[in-house]
Amino acid sequence: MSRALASPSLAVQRGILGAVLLIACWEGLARGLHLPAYVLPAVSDILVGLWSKRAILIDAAGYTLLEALVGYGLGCLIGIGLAVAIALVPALRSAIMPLATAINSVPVVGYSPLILLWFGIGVSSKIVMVAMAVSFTILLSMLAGLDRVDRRAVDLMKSFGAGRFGVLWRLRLPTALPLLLAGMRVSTVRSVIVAIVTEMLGAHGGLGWVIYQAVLQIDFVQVWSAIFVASAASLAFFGLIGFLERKILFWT
Amino acid sequence: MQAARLPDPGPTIEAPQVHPKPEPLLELRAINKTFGSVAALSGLQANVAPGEFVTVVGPSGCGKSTLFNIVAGLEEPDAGGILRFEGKSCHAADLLGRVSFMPQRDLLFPWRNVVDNAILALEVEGMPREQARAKALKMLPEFGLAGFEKQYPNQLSGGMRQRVALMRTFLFERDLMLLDEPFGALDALTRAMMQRWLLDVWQKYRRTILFITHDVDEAIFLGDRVLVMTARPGSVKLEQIVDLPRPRRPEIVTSPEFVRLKRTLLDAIEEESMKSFQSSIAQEKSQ
Amino acid sequence: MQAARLPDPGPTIEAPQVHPKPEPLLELRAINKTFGSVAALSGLQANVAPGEFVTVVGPSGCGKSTLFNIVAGLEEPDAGGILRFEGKSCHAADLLGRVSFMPQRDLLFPWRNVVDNAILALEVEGMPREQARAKALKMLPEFGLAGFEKQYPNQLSGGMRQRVALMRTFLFERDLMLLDEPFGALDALTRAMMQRWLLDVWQKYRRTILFITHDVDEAIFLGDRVLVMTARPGSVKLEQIVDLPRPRRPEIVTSPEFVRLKRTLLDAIEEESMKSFQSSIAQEKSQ
Amino acid sequence: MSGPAATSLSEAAAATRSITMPDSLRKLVRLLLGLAIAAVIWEGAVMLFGIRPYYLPRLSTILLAMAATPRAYVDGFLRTLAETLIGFASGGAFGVLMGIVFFRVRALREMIFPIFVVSQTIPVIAFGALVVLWFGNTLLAKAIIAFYLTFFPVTVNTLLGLETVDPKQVALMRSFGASNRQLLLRLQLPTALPQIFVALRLAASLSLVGAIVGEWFGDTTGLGVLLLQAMFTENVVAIWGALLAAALLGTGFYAVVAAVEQRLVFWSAEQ
Amino acid sequence: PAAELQKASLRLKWLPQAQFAGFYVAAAKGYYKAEGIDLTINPGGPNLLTENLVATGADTFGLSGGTDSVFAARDKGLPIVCIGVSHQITPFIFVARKDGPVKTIQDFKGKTVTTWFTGANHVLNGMLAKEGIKPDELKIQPQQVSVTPFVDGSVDVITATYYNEFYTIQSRMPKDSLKTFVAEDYGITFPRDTLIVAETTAKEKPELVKAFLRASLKGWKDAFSDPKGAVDTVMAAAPTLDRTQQEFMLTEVKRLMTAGAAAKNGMFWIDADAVKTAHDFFLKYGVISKPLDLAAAYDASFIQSVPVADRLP
Ligand SMILES: Nc1ncnc2c1ncn2[C@@H]1O[C@H](COP(=O)(O)OP(=O)(O)OP(=O)(O)O)[C@@H](O)[C@H]1O
Ligand SMILES: Nc1ncnc2c1ncn2[C@@H]1O[C@H](COP(=O)(O)OP(=O)(O)OP(=O)(O)O)[C@@H](O)[C@H]1O
Ligand SMILES: [Mg+2]
Ligand SMILES: [Mg+2]
Repeated sequence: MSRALASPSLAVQRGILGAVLLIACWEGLARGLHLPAYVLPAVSDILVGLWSKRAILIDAAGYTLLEALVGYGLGCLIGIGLAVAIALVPALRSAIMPLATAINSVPVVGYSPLILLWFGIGVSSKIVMVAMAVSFTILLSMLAGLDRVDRRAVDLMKSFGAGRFGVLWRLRLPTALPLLLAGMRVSTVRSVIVAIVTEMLGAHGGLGWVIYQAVLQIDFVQVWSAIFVASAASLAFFGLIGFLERKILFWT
Repeated sequence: MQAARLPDPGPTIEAPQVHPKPEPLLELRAINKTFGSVAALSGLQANVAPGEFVTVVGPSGCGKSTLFNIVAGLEEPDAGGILRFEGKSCHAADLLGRVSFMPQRDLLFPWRNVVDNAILALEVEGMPREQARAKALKMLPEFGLAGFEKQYPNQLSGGMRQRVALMRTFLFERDLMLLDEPFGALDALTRAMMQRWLLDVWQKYRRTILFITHDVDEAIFLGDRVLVMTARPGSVKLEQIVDLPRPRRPEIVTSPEFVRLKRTLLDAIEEESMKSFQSSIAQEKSQ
Repeated sequence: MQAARLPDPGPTIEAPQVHPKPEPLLELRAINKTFGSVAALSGLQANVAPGEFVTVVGPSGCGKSTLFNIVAGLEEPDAGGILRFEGKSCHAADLLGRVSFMPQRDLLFPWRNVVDNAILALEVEGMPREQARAKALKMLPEFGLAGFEKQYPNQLSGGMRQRVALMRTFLFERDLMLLDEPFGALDALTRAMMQRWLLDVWQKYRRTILFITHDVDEAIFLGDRVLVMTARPGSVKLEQIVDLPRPRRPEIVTSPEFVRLKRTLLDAIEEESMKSFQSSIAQEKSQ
Repeated sequence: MSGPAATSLSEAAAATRSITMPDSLRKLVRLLLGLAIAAVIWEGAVMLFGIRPYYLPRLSTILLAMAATPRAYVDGFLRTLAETLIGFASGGAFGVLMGIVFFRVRALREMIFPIFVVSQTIPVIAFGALVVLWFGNTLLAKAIIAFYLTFFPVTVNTLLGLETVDPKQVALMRSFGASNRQLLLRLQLPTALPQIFVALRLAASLSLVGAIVGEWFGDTTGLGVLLLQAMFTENVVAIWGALLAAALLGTGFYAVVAAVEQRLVFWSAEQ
Repeated sequence: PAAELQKASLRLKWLPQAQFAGFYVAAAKGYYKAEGIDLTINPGGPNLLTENLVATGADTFGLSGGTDSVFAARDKGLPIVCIGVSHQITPFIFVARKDGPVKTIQDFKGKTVTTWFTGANHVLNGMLAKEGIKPDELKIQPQQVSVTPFVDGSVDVITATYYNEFYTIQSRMPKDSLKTFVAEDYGITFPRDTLIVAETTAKEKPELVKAFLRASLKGWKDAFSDPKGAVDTVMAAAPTLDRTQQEFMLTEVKRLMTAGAAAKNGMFWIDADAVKTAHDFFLKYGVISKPLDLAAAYDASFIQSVPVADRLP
């Protein structure tokens, strides 16, 4: 606890130091080697571009984040729900797992023709894609967490007359939490990226759409501006879940 | 219990032994249990009458905890064994939730503090958390845990952890209690205090208690009857009735009856422990 | 050791006590340790001479395991305490790898079988695995574990786990051994056998041993000196020299000297245990 | 060796064999049966409800189409498999390594971990062109994209696993004088192994996704190429053919990783 | 001898299909080798920008999007030169249902029109502008991969290439139930599928460029004279393709490649007028920021070095 409380400032300092070093290298490389924008634009150029297009980018980010967050929430619910269902009814495992793996083995984009067909080109198709990508990660993490439980602790709970649900709620869920939250943390980034990629395949707006159009216009400064915004958004999202994780897992 | 009230110094009855009445609360016949190639229990036979305090001693690894797991409903005995509870034949699993069981390892949940670990069973039963907590808080001083209610298990000493586990078991009020070395990690006085307290509870509420211990003094001091188990595969070697008057005072341990009982039991245990070491050495030799 | 060889019945020396010579192996002065708001040790003072067998008793939660953690190098005492090992002042951390330590919980690794758990320390020292295994296999029968070398911890009984942990400690040969309730989960005979075996080892190799137990008989039977600790915050209340001749036979426990020593120790412990319960209850009242 | 011991041993062996053989067989049979049922349902549903082929073609049509050009699918399968394996192995190894480094060196973790997170927020599609620019149409280029998708979850879970090690066990190892390296190899990694495998199973799926997406940056063979080609010529039968092949590869690889996990992480969880 | 072969690569704008048959035929028949070039054909893909790869030197030659993308690239300072134009007329058409509400281009107003934002959008905008319709008067949506929304009627007008989507649509609904809108009917021509090289290549290795064009033209001539064989060659590279569709594609591609000025001047002819018209259009609508030096962007000297006879199919 004390470590978590004492170190953020130092951690943040180091994080900033790392970012500064990276940006310095990038800037140095781009400027030093006179890289043209279509290879790698300099950070300063990107930031200037970002500022000049801020209105468009903020709009697009809002759009993308909406898709990512809703899809993320949905994906978490589905993943947790399936894992819990498997935990309660073990027979479901052999039905759900191969199917989930098979579905997840194909890149989301592979489904885009179908998903776009079924859910249209608007927000809902992106949400579905994000939810699909997120739910698998969550399912795996949650299931592993639920399985990790000490068998004798389960026995103890049973001896108190706890049913499957009681064991799940009081023992298996708390045991699964660390892994679940790690899965949720990893999924944050993936949710944003899947939203963006899906947007690139057909959308009305969003960062992916901006990137797509910028690529066509060979405007790489704008491509990278959009990527910067996407990164910032994901980083914030990742940080938020990480923060919740530290709050919730006080005992580790 | 009738047998235990016989007038004469401790009659030593070789198992199997029959209690004609009252109807036993728990009856075990021909219980076997094997784990892969290890036979843990073989032909075990025992009765426990309602309200009786039975202590179990035996060499380490002879199957005591396995026996408890079966009675707690956590493991099924091998096919062929007979298990009867409250007069009805049943599967081990039917006993789940009907006996209060304290396992040998404390199994405290690291994300629950002392109080919340203690009220685990009450919560499972559906008691509102606040009510359960209030109940537990009242018991803390008796367990020497006052002031530690907010601590987490990793902040406790070994003996304190054991006391929390014990308290958790006590709060789960069932007619039959199974205690697996509950006082193993306690110092002499704390142990003595807990023993006295346990006897109080037992006499007040007439709960039936099955109690594993390695301390023969403790087995005699507490029990109506002491079961001595054979070396692995475990069965009951000896049922020693302890006919010392109750309430028993601490000084009783120096009384001649007590010492005689202790001698009998120690002899039986030593014989079995010896066997378990010899068989272990023989097995080594044969390889 | 000199003090322990005094001719007359157990002189009771109130701590602090000075051993003029030989140079103590381990010297602790003014050791404090607090965990947040809990003071575990306060002003603890003790010496251990080379080759001495010192047993430690005290109420549950008084800081015995904490003391061991410090001597094993796992926790630093609070600033101000003095720790000397082999005559040199040092930090606790300097003791890592120089004492063999058996923790109160067995801490077996679930992915290692019995033999591989036992040879853990040897592997850390760099001994080839096969050689270490051969060495461990030879010791299995002495620990009553023959035939169980391939079993995993979750297939063992509580006492067997403890014996594996004990064996792991013995295989790690260091001048100073710290044993935290090593025989807590063993039946009387296995315990007696292990005690005799421990004394053999100690006498043959003249290792220095610090031994925590809750069993006063065991403390006297094994020790050159018994340290009784006060209630939390722990310090040494009493250093009782045990001047019984060696080798000690099991019958010694009934000898008058033994009984007298036991009485003295029990009184001291009870006083402290009582305190710890009273303070615990007082704390409860004050809230 | 004494007679009875020998017989009991061989009996035990025979017993386990007679139990496990039909067991694994039964599993296989059940799997095949499950697949057969799924196939029949698919085929039947399409025929029964008259589902239009561009929504969902008949399974038999798809299988026939695949059988018509087996080489394309086999070559594609093998090529994608190779990319997936390279990406998985390198991503897994790098992920574990970085997990360890971050666990050990807190300063590095605080400096670099956020950059890892940022790196994961860059859509592959944005820098795929860069990869082609540097590595051309080589196997390596695709493997790098597979690697990129793989390493992050492994790092996160390795770190998590290493952090959940019981401090008491660490203390024990330290008291034996264990070096950091020994502590890592003998205690921390084994403890983290279950967690690492969760990520590796995820990585098995992700590396395949990476390989397939990597093939979209101008390649000639691979399941990704087949999928893309089918998608843009709207050859629904071929889309499903590629999807089926990818699903087969993905589930197979996942099953292998899961089987390895069962071998390595055999102990039940306990503190 | 092999040792003297010069390594080079051609980056296509998409995956192997009959649209690029000539290059595959030339490679298969060893025409590039005969010209001293060891040519690798690299397929394209979504989000791969041929201009970028050629500009950075990752590929020697590129078959890029079209005049529009060459303009955009030059406008952004990418050092590439167009050395030939493949499709002489606009390859896109806009398709509506005969029985639907859209009879004339004026009917686009208020309807849902889907198009690609990879160049086809400019064609659409041009046609609308010619008719005096503002883009915000209709619902222009990005077009997804599938034509199903159009077939199902949820989209009124869809964009198609002659050689791909139009075929797919026809396989779903009869050709005579479709109404098409052709850019050329509205006076708009956007030549597409441009062959490009880096400026440095054009300057330093003109012979290589010429040799490449000679071999490619030979390949295309062969492809058109033996379409079945050409489709075989393409399908050897991409076996899962649909043969009928590829044959259809080759026929359409031949039409596009030999239309307009190419009928007289041969394949890959750079029609300066068409280029100029397109340039002015893009400038007017702000697709490019400033007037471009067309002579520098489109260098006809290489294609002109090949005798006309060898350029005619
Ligand atoms: N899950 C299991 N798998 C395999 N063997 C087991 C299992 N549980 C117990 N055993 C074996 O059964 C025997 C009896 O174990 P049990 O725990 O009942 O002993 P115990 O009498 O409680 O011993 P202790 O006094 O040491 O706790 C031991 O030999 C042990 O190895
Ligand atoms: N990591 C910790 N954090 C907070 N408090 C701790 C920690 N470790 C020990 N304590 C406290 O220090 C005191 C002494 O604990 P210790 O384990 O040393 O007792 P002990 O004498 O070994 O008791 P036992 O005989 O029950 O094992 C206890 O009150 C305990 O709550
Ligand atoms: Mg036991
Ligand atoms: Mg302790």
